[in-house]
Amino acid sequence: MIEILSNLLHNFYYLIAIILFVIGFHTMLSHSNLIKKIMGMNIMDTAIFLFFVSIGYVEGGRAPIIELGQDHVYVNPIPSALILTGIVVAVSVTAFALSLIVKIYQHYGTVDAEEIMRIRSREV
Amino acid sequence: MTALAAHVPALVVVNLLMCSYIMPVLARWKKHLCIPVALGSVSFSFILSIFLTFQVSRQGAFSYALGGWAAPWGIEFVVDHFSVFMLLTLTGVGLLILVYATEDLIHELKQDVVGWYYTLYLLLMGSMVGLALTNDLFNLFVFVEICAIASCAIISIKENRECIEASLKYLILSAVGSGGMLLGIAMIYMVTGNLNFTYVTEALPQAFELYPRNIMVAMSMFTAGIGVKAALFPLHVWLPDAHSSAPSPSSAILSGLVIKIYAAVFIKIFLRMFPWDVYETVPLMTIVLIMSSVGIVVGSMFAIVQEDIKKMLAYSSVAQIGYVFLGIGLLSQNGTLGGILHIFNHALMKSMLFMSAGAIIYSTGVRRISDLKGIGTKMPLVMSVFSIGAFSMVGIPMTNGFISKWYLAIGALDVDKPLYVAVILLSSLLNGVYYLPIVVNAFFGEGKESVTVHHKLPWKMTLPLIILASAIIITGIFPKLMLGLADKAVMFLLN
Amino acid sequence: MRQLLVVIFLALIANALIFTVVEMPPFGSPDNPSNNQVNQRYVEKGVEETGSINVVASVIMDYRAFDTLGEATVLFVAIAAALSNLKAH
Amino acid sequence: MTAVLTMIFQYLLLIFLVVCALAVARTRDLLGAVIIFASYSLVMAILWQQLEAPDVAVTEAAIGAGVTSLLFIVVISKTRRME
Amino acid sequence: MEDLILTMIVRLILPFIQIYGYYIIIHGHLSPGGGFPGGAIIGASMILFALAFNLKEGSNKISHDTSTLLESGGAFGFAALGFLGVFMGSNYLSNRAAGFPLGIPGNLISSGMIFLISIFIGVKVASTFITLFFNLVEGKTHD
Repeated sequence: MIEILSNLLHNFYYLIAIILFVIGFHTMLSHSNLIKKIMGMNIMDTAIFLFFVSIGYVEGGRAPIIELGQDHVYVNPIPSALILTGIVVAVSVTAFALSLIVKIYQHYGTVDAEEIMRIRSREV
Repeated sequence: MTALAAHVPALVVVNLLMCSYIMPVLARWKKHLCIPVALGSVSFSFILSIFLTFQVSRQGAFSYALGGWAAPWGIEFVVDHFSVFMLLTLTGVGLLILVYATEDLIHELKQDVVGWYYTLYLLLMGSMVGLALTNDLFNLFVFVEICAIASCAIISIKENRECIEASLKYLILSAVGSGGMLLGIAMIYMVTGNLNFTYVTEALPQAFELYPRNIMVAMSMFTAGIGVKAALFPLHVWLPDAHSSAPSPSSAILSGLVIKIYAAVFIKIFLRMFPWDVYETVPLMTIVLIMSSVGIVVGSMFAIVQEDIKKMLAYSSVAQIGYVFLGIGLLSQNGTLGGILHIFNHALMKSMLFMSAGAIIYSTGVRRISDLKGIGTKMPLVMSVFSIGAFSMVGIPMTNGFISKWYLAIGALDVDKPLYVAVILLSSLLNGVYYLPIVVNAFFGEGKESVTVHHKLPWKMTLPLIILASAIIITGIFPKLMLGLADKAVMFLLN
Repeated sequence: MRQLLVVIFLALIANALIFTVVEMPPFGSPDNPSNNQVNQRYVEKGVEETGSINVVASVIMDYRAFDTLGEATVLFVAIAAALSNLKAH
Repeated sequence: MTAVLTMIFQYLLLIFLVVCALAVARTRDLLGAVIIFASYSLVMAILWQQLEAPDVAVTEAAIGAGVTSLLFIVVISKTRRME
Repeated sequence: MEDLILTMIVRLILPFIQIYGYYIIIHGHLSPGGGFPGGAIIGASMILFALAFNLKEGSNKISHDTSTLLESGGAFGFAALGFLGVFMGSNYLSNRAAGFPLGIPGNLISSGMIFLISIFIGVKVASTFITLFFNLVEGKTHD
């Protein structure tokens, strides 16, 4: 038990990333407001990014900007490079989803998923 | 020429992407060039795929290092039998759908967004071709995202509130799927230190001993993420709305190709990247089998009660994607062969059925199945093509649907799981229940008020239908054509 | 009812993931499997091979430049999607 | 000593992240939620700076906290502010 | 409804924000940053300008034609740059092998293709965010 707890405390970054992932996922699933859903999606994505970046950290390492002629320990540059791409992907999805939400508001007069379902079932 | 020939794997993707980059400029200043450029770039990719097929059959699988950095350092494309099989399917069917779209879109979309449609179409094609070729996990993720956004966008482009709602639902669910995939990639990278499939495969057995939970979480994340995007049964909730409300060419490409490419990604990750002996300890493939067979039956049952023809076809896609996953889950040579063949066969059938449904809607404006009585005499060509597709869906011999079901059944018997043969037979019966009445009613039914044909079909809409229908018959009578390629693909995957 | 199901489902996921965290490679340790020859080469030879002293820049724009092309394409597809959607109505 | 202090600082920031995420989920006022989300992104950027990934930190501060929040605010101004 | 204090402050700080954005773009290979954050900062500064003054003036600063050209040009330029490698006998998107001069590491003009790609991406990102913002703002609220 104590070993599990100490492991969890040592891997605190991973733990928090997982908790954030679950919070974001919950926001996405259970909120009926569409804008809230997109915020939940962003929280979920940033949680994964935090997880990914903390994989690359090395104890006592420096940021991977090389000082020529010096012998330092540098952190792993690959996760940083991948996450740069990931952030842009997340903002692209967000932008498109928001433009869809604007259109939905114009057509239905609401941004609430349950209300939209009600409007649609009334039509049929 | 010989110098350029080495760069064909990159060219086949980049050509589509570059043509899509210039498409907004063309749509603004040189509108008449949009269609020729789009058609030209897709057919150029088709020619290049044929070239790659010959190259692979001559010299075996080869890889292309992008940026000149060899495998673990850079991104690499691998051209093998499976990827050229996917390439041929994608570019061939995609070209025919594009020919159909050039005429259909004038009727379905506003004039000023047609240019954007071609942009999105080319981006979708480019990302799918990239998915078929790439051998790098993160590159795969980037292409998956392009594919997801582009496929949502070609639904929401229609001016219709159902489309926007369906598109947003699809986008949110596929964002969840992408998140799951990225978490899976993070887990794999964490324990193997590589992103390239080949190197991950090498490092996995050792990693599985040290960190089994990581690998298990990664596997379930990949299954859930790809399952959402490929509409594997309990995760299919977005598909019927999205595929039925979209413009007809979008429905054709979404149902025919996009969900198939995710199945191909599933094959790449689970049959090529993970070593097969993992499945002896992890019951993943059993879960996939159960999900897919329930999907086959339930999807067919939902399709029976639909009144809208496109909605019926969409539910039928839920059932048919189950066949592909059934073939993967059987983990036998013939089963995998059947699954891979069904990717090609269903791409032909479903895109043709959606296009003929679109042609019916284009000329008569009728969407309800009960109103289609007696349409066979008005539109004999479209309805006979539709009948060929329907027969192939049911799996009547002489059509290609029969071939893939045959191999799936043999594969199920090979690994001693006769239950799944029963599932296949039951589903063929159910397919017959909802497809054959349409055909019978169309030719022999007497409608109360007969349907009127408003528009005559232009040749650009009938030509793809005829080509696809004859392809279904030809590959049904001479199965050796695609079977040879698919067989080599399976042999490659088994290694 | 639906809320309860969602909470149970999320609790299961969280449980599985947190138990994974316990077994993960320790945070920040230089002996982790992710610190292998790939990133050593990037750090050691990156300056010489790409001429950029920021290794992250040399990874995203040279070693893995195709990812960045894909990333630019994602931005492009996002704007094409948003504009086609906003202009269509 | 400084190492311990940095560690405590990082752990506090991580807990702050969880609090922010919960607040985003609970707040009924969408504009408030966006502002909390922007501060969440900024704290995330600081953490990435702590993890020696300055490139990601700069990008997150510019795109995650800046542009994303801007887009959210535009959309909220065009729709409803309360949930 | 132009606010005097707001417009004055924006006039004062706008050049600095823009210079910071350009700095981040062109120093992408020397310091943290690169095309993406730099482009986002420039885009955000233009949006700030548009918000502080009336929206009309801001959207006039960059017309639809220009933004279309910039977006397509940024991405197309990047993809076309890769073909130089093909013609120089190396693979697509290669840097040193394609004959780009690497220069002395640490100098501003160095690292060949990385420098050029940063600029293309900066242009693309900035124009993308500006276009997205204005299109979201301009769309009619009610039919």
